[in-house]
This record gives sequence, C-alpha cells and structure tokens, in this order.
Amino acid sequence: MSTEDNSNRFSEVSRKFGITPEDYMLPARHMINLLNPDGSLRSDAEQGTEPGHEYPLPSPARLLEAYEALVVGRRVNDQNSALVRQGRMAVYPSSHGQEACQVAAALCLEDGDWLFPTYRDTVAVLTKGVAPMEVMTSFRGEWHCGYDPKAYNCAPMSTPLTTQLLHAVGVAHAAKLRGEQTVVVAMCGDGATSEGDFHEALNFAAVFKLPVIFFVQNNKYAISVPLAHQSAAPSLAHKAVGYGMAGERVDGNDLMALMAVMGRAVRLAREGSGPLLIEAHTYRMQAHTNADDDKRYREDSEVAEWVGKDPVIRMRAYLDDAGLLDEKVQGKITAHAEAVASTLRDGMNEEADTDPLQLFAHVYSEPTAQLREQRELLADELAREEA
Amino acid sequence: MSTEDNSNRFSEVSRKFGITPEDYMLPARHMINLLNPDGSLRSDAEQGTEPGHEYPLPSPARLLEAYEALVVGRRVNDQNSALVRQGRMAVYPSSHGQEACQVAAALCLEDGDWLFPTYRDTVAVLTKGVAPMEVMTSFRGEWHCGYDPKAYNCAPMSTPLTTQLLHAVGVAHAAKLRGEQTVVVAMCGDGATSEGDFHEALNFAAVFKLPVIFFVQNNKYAISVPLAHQSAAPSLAHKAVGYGMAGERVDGNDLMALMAVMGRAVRLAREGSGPLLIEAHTYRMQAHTNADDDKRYREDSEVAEWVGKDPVIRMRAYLDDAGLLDEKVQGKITAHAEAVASTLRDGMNEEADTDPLQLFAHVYSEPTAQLREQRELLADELAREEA
Amino acid sequence: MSTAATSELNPNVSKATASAAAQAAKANQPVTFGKALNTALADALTVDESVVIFGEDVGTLGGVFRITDGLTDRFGSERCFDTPLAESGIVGMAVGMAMNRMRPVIEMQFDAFAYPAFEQIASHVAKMRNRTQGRLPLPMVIRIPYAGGVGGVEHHCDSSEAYYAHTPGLKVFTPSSVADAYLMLREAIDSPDPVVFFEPKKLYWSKEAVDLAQLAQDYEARRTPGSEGKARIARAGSDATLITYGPSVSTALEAASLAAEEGLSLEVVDVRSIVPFDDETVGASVRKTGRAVVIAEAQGFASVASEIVARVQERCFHSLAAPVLRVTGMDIPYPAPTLEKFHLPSAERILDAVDQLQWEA
Amino acid sequence: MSTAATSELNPNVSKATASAAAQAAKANQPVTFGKALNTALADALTVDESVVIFGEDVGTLGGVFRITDGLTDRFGSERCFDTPLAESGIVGMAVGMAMNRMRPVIEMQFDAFAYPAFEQIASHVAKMRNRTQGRLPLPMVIRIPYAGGVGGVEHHCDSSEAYYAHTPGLKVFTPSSVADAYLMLREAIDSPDPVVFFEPKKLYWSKEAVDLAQLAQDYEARRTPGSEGKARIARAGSDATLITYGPSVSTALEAASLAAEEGLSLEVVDVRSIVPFDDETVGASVRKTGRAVVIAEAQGFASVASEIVARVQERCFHSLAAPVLRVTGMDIPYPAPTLEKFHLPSAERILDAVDQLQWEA
Ligand SMILES: Cc1ncc(C[n+]2csc(CCOP(=O)(O)OP(=O)(O)O)c2C)c(N)n1
Ligand SMILES: Cc1ncc(C[n+]2csc(CCOP(=O)(O)OP(=O)(O)O)c2C)c(N)n1
Ligand SMILES: [Mg+2]
Ligand SMILES: [Mg+2]
Repeated sequence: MSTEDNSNRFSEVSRKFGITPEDYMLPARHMINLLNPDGSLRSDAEQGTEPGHEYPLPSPARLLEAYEALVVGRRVNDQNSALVRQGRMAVYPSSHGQEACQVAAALCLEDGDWLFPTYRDTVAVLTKGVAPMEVMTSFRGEWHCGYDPKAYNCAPMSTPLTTQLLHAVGVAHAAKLRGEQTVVVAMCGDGATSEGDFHEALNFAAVFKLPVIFFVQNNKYAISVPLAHQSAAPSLAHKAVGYGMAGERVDGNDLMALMAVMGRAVRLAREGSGPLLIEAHTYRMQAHTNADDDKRYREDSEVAEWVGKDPVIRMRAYLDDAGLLDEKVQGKITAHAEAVASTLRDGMNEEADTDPLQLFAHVYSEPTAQLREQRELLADELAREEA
Repeated sequence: MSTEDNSNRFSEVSRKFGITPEDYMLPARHMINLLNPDGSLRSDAEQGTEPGHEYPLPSPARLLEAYEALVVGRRVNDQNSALVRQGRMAVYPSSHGQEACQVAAALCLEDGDWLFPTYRDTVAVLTKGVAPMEVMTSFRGEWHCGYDPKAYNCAPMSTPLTTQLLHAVGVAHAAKLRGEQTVVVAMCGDGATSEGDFHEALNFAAVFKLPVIFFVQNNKYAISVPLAHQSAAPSLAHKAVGYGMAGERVDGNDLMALMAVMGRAVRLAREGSGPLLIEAHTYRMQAHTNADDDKRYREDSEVAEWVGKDPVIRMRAYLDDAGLLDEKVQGKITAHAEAVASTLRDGMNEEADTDPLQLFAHVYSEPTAQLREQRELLADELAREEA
Repeated sequence: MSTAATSELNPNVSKATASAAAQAAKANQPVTFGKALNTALADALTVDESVVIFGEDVGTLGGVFRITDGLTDRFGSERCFDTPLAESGIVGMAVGMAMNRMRPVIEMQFDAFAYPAFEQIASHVAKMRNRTQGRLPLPMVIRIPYAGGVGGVEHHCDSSEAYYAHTPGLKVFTPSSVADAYLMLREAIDSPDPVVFFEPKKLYWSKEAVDLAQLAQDYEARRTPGSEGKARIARAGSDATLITYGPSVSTALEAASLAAEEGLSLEVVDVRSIVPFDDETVGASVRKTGRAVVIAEAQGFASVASEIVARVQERCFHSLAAPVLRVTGMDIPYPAPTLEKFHLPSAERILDAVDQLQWEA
Repeated sequence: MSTAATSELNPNVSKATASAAAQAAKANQPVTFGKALNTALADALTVDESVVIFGEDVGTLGGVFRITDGLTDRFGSERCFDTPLAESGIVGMAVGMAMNRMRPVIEMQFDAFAYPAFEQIASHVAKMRNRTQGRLPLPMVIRIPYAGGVGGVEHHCDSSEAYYAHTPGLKVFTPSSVADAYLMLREAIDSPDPVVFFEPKKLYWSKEAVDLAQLAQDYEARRTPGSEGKARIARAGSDATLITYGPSVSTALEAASLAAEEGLSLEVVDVRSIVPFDDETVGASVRKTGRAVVIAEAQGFASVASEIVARVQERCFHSLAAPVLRVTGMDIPYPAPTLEKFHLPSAERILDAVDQLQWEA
C-alpha cells in the first residue's frame, strides 16, 4: 500500500457520501439513535441526521430476529447470575443492560465472518451460534474455552484486554491474502481502549485496509473506574480519525440503531472501505462480576436512571406499536429463552470435564519428553490414591 | 478529574480562540509554515491562517539565538558523521536536515523544564545545554548515558521507541503533584507513533491534564519503512483529538514556524491547557545510521528534492534579508560551531572510561552478595592478567 | 544492604509522624495478611510524602483485593489514585515519577496483567540506575498479587517471579507471613532500588496475631532486622531442608508436620528475598541436613527453583547425600480451578520427593 | 516428536515445487549462517503457500541483518512485507493469521525489542492451543536475533531465551552451525507448535562449506534427523562435558581445543533445542565424563543454564565427581561494546571452571 492508495480509498467513500475524507472519519455530532426510550421512532430532525451518517431502518424480519436474540440474551444473563448465586457456576460477568450491543455484534455478520469477543460477551457468542453450555465452560472453572473457534468462526472470549483485537486483524489479513471476503467484528470495553494493543490493532487494520469493525461497548465503567478517568476525548469514536478510519457513536440500548449502524459498517467493510470504529453507549446494570461490589463506586440513582433506557423494553414497545409482535410470536420467543435457560440449569448440574491427565495433552501438538515425565508422576499419584 | 473538568478545560481554551473544542483539537487544514523555502516570509493568505491557529512571529533576538543553535547543530551532525567514517565513533544516527526541529524542541523550554529525547536527538540535547562529549558517550560504545539527567533536566536518549514518552508523563505528573510549573517536551519519530506506549502516554497525559508536548519529527521514514506503511491517518496530528488534546502540523524545516508553534504550545501547556501533539514535517537527509544503506529503499531524487528545503539555508536567507545577520555575527556563530566540532574531535581521541569493575557498581544502590562474588571473579582474572 | 530500611536510606521520610497509621491496629489481635499490607501502605504514605500509590481500581474501590482500601479517603486522590487501564502506562509513568523525586508504589491487578508492562520493567525499571551511573535511581515498588490456590480463572494465577528474578537490576521479594507482609513491604518502599513485590494472593485472608503498631514502631526505630537478602528459618529441623517461598511456605510447613509424625525432622527455609538471594542461610541449612528439596508453585523449567537447586549443589556438593530435588508446578499453562490441585506442589508430593532423597534403609 | 519435520506435519506443503529455492546455492561453497537462514525462508515460502513473513524492515530492506533479503522481490509483497512499527502488533497479528490457516514467520528486530510483545507471547502464543484443546494450534515462528559479541549498543545484545523457555507452550530453538541454521529454521517453520527461534547474531557472517541444496533435498525427503529435542555432540571428549548452545558453542569449542593442548579431553554438547530439552544426550555425556560445566551468555540467575545444572545434578548425581559449574554472563545489564568482553563467557573463564572440577592431583 502507499499513501496514495489510502487517500484514494477515502476519497472514494467520502465522495459516495458527498463529504470530505476527514468528515467521513469523524463521528456524527450526535450519537446515532433511532428509537426513543419509550420505543417511538425518532424523527429525522430528532436524529439530527448529517450527510454521510444516514442510516436506513432495518427490515421488520431482521428486527424480529434481533429481538428474539435480545430476549434470549437477557434470560441467559439472568439465569447465569442465578446459577452463580446458587454456587453452581464460578464467576459470571453479566452483560445485563448491554444485550442489544451483544446481539447486533453477532447478527450483523454472515456465516463465514468472525467474531472476537471478550469475557463479557457471552450473549454475542451465543447469538453467533455457539451452544450454551460450550460458551459457559470457562465460567465453570474448566481449563479450556469450551468451544471450537473454527467451527463457529468465533474466537475464545478474551481476558487480557484488547489482545484479541490484534488476533482479529490477523484473521482478516489472512482472509484478505487468500482473497476471501471475511468481515471481522472485534469487541472491547471502554476501559480497554486505553491499552496499547487497542492502538496497534486499529493502526494495523487501517494500514492494511482490513475489513475489521472495532466495536466498543462503552458501558461507562472499567470495573470501578468511570469513563472520565479513562479518556479526555470528545468521544471514543473520535479516535478513529487518528488511524484513518471512520468512527461513529450509537445508542447502545437502541437495538434498531445498532442494527442499522453495524449493518452499514459491515457492508462498507466488505466493499473494501477498510476498518471502522463503532462506539456504543450503554450501561453495565450489574456489578463487574459477582465478585465485585459496585456500591463502592457508583450511586444507586445512576443505575436507576438507566433502568428507564432498557433495550429490551424499548424494542418490545416499538414492535408492539408497529404491530410486529403478537402474543403468539412473543410466546414463542419466551419459550425459546426458557429452553436455553433450562439447558443451562441442567448442564450446570452435570459434572465438568476433570480428567487431570488432560493437563498435558494440548500444551504442544505432542507432549514433550519433559511433559511425559510429569504426566507419569501425576498418573502414579492418582494410581496410588485409587489403590 | 472528571469528564466535566476535562470538558471545562477545553471549553475555556476553545472559547479563548473562539472555536469549538473539537476544532481546537483538530489540526489546522494546512501545516503551519511561516517562511518559504527561499527564506521569504509567507503572507497570511499563503499561510492559510485559520481561527485558533494564528501564530505570532518570534522576536529577532529569539530567532538569532535559534539560528546559532541551528548552525552549531548542523556542524555537530556533520562532525559526528565524519568521526564515524574515521572509525573514531561507533555509531551515529544523524539528524542532518532535521536540525530546526531539534533546536526548537530545546529552546522552547525554560530552565526547570524537561526534555525527553530519542537516539536521533543529539542536537536537541546539546541545545538543552548538555556538554558535547557527555552527549556522545553512548555513541562511543560506553556502557552508560554519559550525562547527569537531573543536572540538565534532560532524560537519557531513549532507544526503545516511545517508552520515554511515559517517563515524560511521569515527570510532569510528579511536578504537578508538587505544584511545580514544569513543562515537558517528549520527542519521537513518525514510525514510533505506531507503538502501544505512544498511545498510553498521550492518553495518560490527557486524562491527568499534564503539561507535556509530544513532539513528533515526521521525517517520512522509520529506517526503511515509509510513512504510508505506518499510518493511514490524514496526518499524525489528527491523533490528538482521540485523546482530547490539541494537535498541530508544522513545517519542520522552517525554524521560524517551529519556534512559533512550540512557543505557543509551551505557553498553553504551562497555563494548564493540558498536553499537545505537534507533528513536524521534515526529512532525514542521511541513512538511518551509518550502518544503514538508504539506497535500498529510496530514490536519490527524493533526497535531492529536500535539499532545496534545507532549514539552515532558509533561515539564513531570512535573517540576511531582514538585516539581522551581518558578517560579524555570522562569523561568531561559525566560530562557535567550529569550537564545538573541535571539542568533539579532541574528545574522541581521548580514552573512553573502561574500568571493567564499574560494571557492578550501579546495578543496585549497593552490589548484592551475588554481584560482589562476580566482581571478585573478574577482579581475580584481571589481577592474573596483569601478573 | 541487609540492615532495616530506614529513613537514612530514604531521605523523604518525615520522622515526626512516623508510625501514626499503624497505631490504630490493636495489639495482638488476629490480623490478615491483606490488612498488614494495607497498613504498611498507609504508614508509608504517612511518614513519607514522596510515596504515591496508583494502578487500576486502587482508588475509590480500594483495589480488587482491597489492599489499598481507604487510602484515597484518608490521604486524598493525589496520593492514591486510579489510572487509565494500561499497565505499560502505569509502570512507565511510575518510572518518570521516580525520576522526579517520588516513590511510586504501583499495583498490577493480577500477575498475567503485568506482562504488557514487561518492556518498561526489563528495559527501564531494571536499568535506569545503571544507565545513568547511579544518577537516576528508581525507588519504586511494583506490587503483583500472584500464584494460585484461590480458584482463579485463566491469567489470574501465574507465578511469574522468574521473569523478574532473571532481570538484573530488579529486587524481588515475597512475604509468607503477616509480619513479613508488613515489614517487607515497608522495606521495599524504603529501598533505593526498584522492588517487584510478589503477594501470594491465597494468603490475603490468612490471619495471625501480630501487633502491627509495635512492628511499625520497631521498624521505624530501626530495631527490626532487615529481610532484604535474608532468608528465614520457618521451622527448624535436622534431617533434610525444604527450601521455598511465598505461597508454598505453608505447604512445606504442612509437609514438615506430617513428616514429624513419622519421626523425620525437616527444616523449612523461607527464602523471602529471591533477589538478592541469601546463600548463607540456605547453604548452612543444607550443609547441616545434607539433603534438600526446593519447592515453588511456578512451572519448574528455567525457574527460581532451578536457580536454587543450581546454587545449592554448587555450594554444598560435598555435604549432599542425594541430589537436590524439586517440587514445582508442572510445565503447563496454569490450569483453571477444577484442576489446579493436581498442578500445585502438595504436602504429599513434597513428602514423596523427600522419600527419594536416598535414605539408608 | 524428534523426527524431521515433514510435509506430513504441515499439510500446506506442496510437494511439487520442493527445494527449488535451494538449488541455486552451489554445492560445498562456503556459505554464511545468514544466507542459510535466508535460503531456509525462501525454501519454506516456495514449498508452503501458507508461509508469510513480516516484521519491521523485512520487506524492501531485507531486514537490518538482511536475513529476508530478496524475498519480497521474489515472492511478492503479500508473502514478505513490512508492518507498522509495533511488536505487540506484529505478534498479535501473527496469532490471528495462524488462527486462520497461515504460518507466519515474524522477525523481532533485536532481542530487547521483543519485550513489548511479551503479553501476546506469554498469554496467547504459548497458550492458545491448550486453551482450545488443540483446536487452534498456532504454527508460527518468532525469529529473534540475540546475544552479543558484535559491539552492539544497549538493548541490542540481550540473551532473553530464559523468558521464553520458562513459558510452557513455546518451543525454543537456537542453532550454532550453518547447517543447523538452515535445517532448524525449516523444522521450526514446519512445526505445528509455536517456536521462538534465537539467532546468535555474531554468527550471521560466519561461513562453512555446506551444500544447502543437498540439505534441502534431504530435509524434504525426510532423510535428515530432526533437531527438535535433540542435542548434538559438537566435539567428542572423555574428561568433562561442556554443555552449551547458540553463541557460546564456538567459545566452548575454543576452550576444548586449548584444553586438548594440555591433554584434557573435553566433550562439547550443543543443546540446540532448549525446549524440548534432550536429557538423554546431555545425561549420557555427563555420566560418561563425570564432570560438567554449563556455559551461556545470558545472565546466570534463574536462567536456562540454572535449569541445565539442576537437571544434570538431579539425573547424574552419582556419576558426578564435582558439582556442575556454570560460566554465564554476569547478573548485570548487558554492557556496551567497550566492556562486553568482561561480561561474556570466554575460553579462559571456561577453562578456569574446568580447573575447579576437583581433579585428583
Ligand atoms: C491486560 C489486562 N489488564 C487488566 C485486566 C483486569 N480487568 C478485567 S476486566 C477490567 C475492566 C475492563 O473494563 P472495560 O474495558 O470497560 O470492559 P467492561 O468490563 O466494562 O465490559 C479489568 C481492569 C485484564 N483483564 N487485562
Ligand atoms: C521498541 C523498539 N522496536 C524497534 C526498534 C528498532 N528501531 C530503532 S529506530 C527504528 C525506526 C524508528 O523510526 P522513527 O520513529 O520514524 O524515527 P527516526 O529513526 O526516523 O528518527 C527502529 C525500528 C527500537 N529501537 N525500539
Ligand atoms: Mg466498561
Ligand atoms: Mg522517522
């Protein structure tokens, strides 16, 4: 690539939208928001639509599909939290309140596309199609990630913050070198944007013009640390221009807006417009994990404020009003959610995979002589215990 | 700090300039440039002055002081390259062509202020006041950095790219906590902006509102890698807005513009406006170091083009035309440069500090028992050799 | 270097207010390891105005393990504060603050999350003093909660001490008792050299009856023998020596108790200060017993345990009745909760190793 | 695991075009270590379309040591290319490419500049296969020019192998001869596991008469014995064993020559594959000679040398006439050119250690 290539690419996109490349890269002045908290559609004027930031409404069928995933996601979050309280699961970082983001991240992708989730993105992983008990494996305290990333085109949920964004870039790069049209969604939180790997990933994606959508769930906290201690930028989406990619802010509790923005981002990326940075404004309704005590760092009133912006209620109200959701459909959706929840309850009653000799099986393609010795030692101990 | 604090700060600065905070943070559409390559002053129209990006001309006295440092810097660069060719110095990364940046970075600071240079910033370190032979210690292959950073408020020239930007942030933070008004200039190259520490340093500085000026010498190459492989951004200065700081581009071969831009940046930083990112456009006229072969990756014609933009010739022409530089003054300046060069030639003839037992003296405040043993071993060997 | 760290070593200490913070702790009440660390931090903040504490979630929250609990409230958000989420940033900023006359005490949230800071630690924290011929010392402490035994998930249980112990210029301490938690952290903060301070997280909630106020007074009055470069005989014995540190000290003590029931007298040496290392105490014990097992949680290959074995056999070869053996973690990624017990050195595994020390029948 | 890496291990190998690249090299002409590496890369690119090479300055420039010289020209900028200047980015992107069916071979420009990538290496490169129960293997090679002896300035001469050898999940190779440079790099690239490949930079310009084309043919026809987990007897001897690797092999051989003049027969074992380690070859040699010195450039504390000492005394205790000694770098930051010779193991220092192996008079 060369400077000319890169500027050509941006002139093309920006010409398409009739704006300058810089304006294409800077986020719209206001975050993209299509539904009011009460579920009513915002008018164009309310949306403050700007050139280059117009987002067509997703189709009713698409919205219904997304709503179903949303309801399932909420149920899974709450079921998992219950399982943790009952001591049947070790730890769970709930995305309660952020389910619209989770659902949109997975649904905007096509089958061959890849998703790179974090520890909080259970619902996105589920929506991508991974079986519920497989997703939950690591939260049970098992030693592996539970699912086959290649079978689902879904990376293991990453704990070391933003390291996975670089893996996402690599997956996209490999696909591009083979001439494949793979789009990758790479997720992280607001706090994670401060890590060096965030910077390196966005820069690599931009320089190599890769179809990666960096999707930041800005839920206002990194454990106890509020956004203001994390960044002084006008918005996290303003980071995009510094890499030469487009940035956009979207209401992360507005499933309609998310589907629209993520849908367009995937389209642009697949057409070769390079990476994008999407910042979704949302809120983590529960503590960081069950081990955290959020009373130490935020007011109940702040949490209460966000109850009124709940993504599930908002979407349901819209669909109800639009006549898209009759009782029968809602019933089927609820049943689906209950079925997933009961799979989880049942699964957590079953024994986890705990063959200790497995510890040596996958460190290398074959155990080294050293590992074979260590395996022997443990096998001996186990044999003696049994005897 | 809180979001409000940060946005208040920016509203203040931007109000001062009568522009929006976002416009304060984005660089001017064109790089700041006050002198044409032939030394003539650019008109306001030519400069394309925009609100918030007006830069008053530095005083004649200031310009003369800077010009003297520029001439000395050029002479030092060329003397060092000669010493390397003669095998009297191990390695030298010359800043030939970039001396205007070097001089401005040091001269914009007051005595108590700190400079954080890289391996290429010999001339900036000299201009900050460090004695010539002390600066050159590490290039002779000695085991230490040569000068006392605290005596000069000048950090060791850093090799691991952008690591020093975080140290700069720490020095500024410590000063701020003690209520001191220290401003810090932290330098790096265009290639270095890709490193994770660059990101973390700019973000920390912005979040803690520290008076640090990140000064990037964009000399178009990182060893062999051209800028287009390093970044797809409209400019490196566009990275500023993503951290919530002001960014600006300046002609890095125009000493007048550099003094104006760096001078204003230091003033703003000292007043509490937070950090700034300044990108200076310049060119590395010689190979990366004497060990590099730049014919492998760039055309002679490209280098030749930049000969016409030489910062020394340009500044001299301006001063001549403005009647600020008579033969006597120029003679004194040349003599000064020659004196420094001869100090270097003489110094390089003297023996370097090579007491091997020094190797154990400063690893810790006192050698550990282990190091005492190892020191003994070496002392024994040396004694046997002598015997 | 092995005397108590004192206000002489650290010119910023204000003698007037010394030990005020520790006074609150009641004499001889059971106190947790975590509280001892917390008190050490509070006392250091009290007596030395150059001490600053920062890291991820160490402010309002008091740290995910509450080791910095209450410090922001008590000392203000300029003395104890949250940073953006970036470990290289935290360490790099600490380097700069130490260059400019502060004593940063920083927290890495978990062992594996210190890795992003590795370049700053290896290339600067460890080398700045040497690079500047002693002109830019970096008095700073990097606190790292480490090791397993708490059912932590991946990346939260690494024993990473070898990476730092292998890096010249760093000191590496790890306490295993409540009193040491207090004293060694005070000493680390007062050290003129950078210290990587490893806190065995499974001990955070362990309790001992320790009078922290008295410890503080003694420390500040220089009546406490220093721990830097000084191992500790955690249990005296005569038949074989168990050499260990940090989280494995309690396991070794358990093994020694079990062995005692069978009439075998095991000495347990708690290394405490990995760098600098106390060859004298360790060597004296092994020369006395003639047999040794080195125990550590970290994977064994190229580890601190390897080093101890190498040193002991170099120095005590002719006293040894058997090779020096190791009981360490397996050479595998740290396993998650369900399987960690198979990975960690256990009293049984230690006793098996002791059995192999070629006892005459 | 110790057979030659072959196209069976690596399904991307296209048999048709095998060894084409090596043909150009003339038989039994002196060829440099660097050229052998360059040829290995070219041959791998030729036979395996999933191989990609990237890093800082490896494209147009051919690398600062020219190890990738000509590869972009020959194979195109999609197979060998420059990245932005960011080591964590390089390694992290390689992880993703390996996840998606490529075999990245990446260059860290110098040893100390791999540290920014430490988190990616320790938390992902080493652990992805295990984390996914073998479903996401990461076949990739991280090439690191390392060690000193070339008059390099600070940060350019670290011997950092211990950091990686201590990290389970990584294999760690280091060649010391021109033939091994070729063969071991081919084997590393074909390995289904991630390999950290340490290139002693002082050897880049060393020459031996080696027929690279023949080596390539033999390798691809699986006629070459593998080097993974296999040490090499670099010189046979009977009185004591010098165990070493990489840049120190030539120093050990020099010491052995000097000793031979005085009638002492030293065996030199070149470890080659640090992980996995060849206990058999090393153990057999020491059991034969009864004495051993371990030699390595890296600082000694908690190092690969410590590990070798620990293993040897564990396994050969009763054959040992003296403790296993070490000759390593000092526990200090790597010193710049003017003083490095006092830091590095020298033939004299090795012979001094041999003298101390308690010979009967
Ligand atoms: C490199 C690294 N440092 C620290 C941590 C510990 N940690 C886990 S989650 C978290 C906060 C992340 O905040 P954010 O990115 O906003 O995501 P959220 O949890 O809000 O979804 C921290 C500090 C980690 N996982 N990785
Ligand atoms: C962390 C790190 N990686 C790699 C290097 C090797 N290196 C030294 S200079 C250089 C190029 C730097 O380019 P740039 O930042 O543009 O500065 P310039 O040399 O042009 O002044 C590289 C790759 C290094 N010093 N540090
Ligand atoms: Mg968050
Ligand atoms: Mg450059």
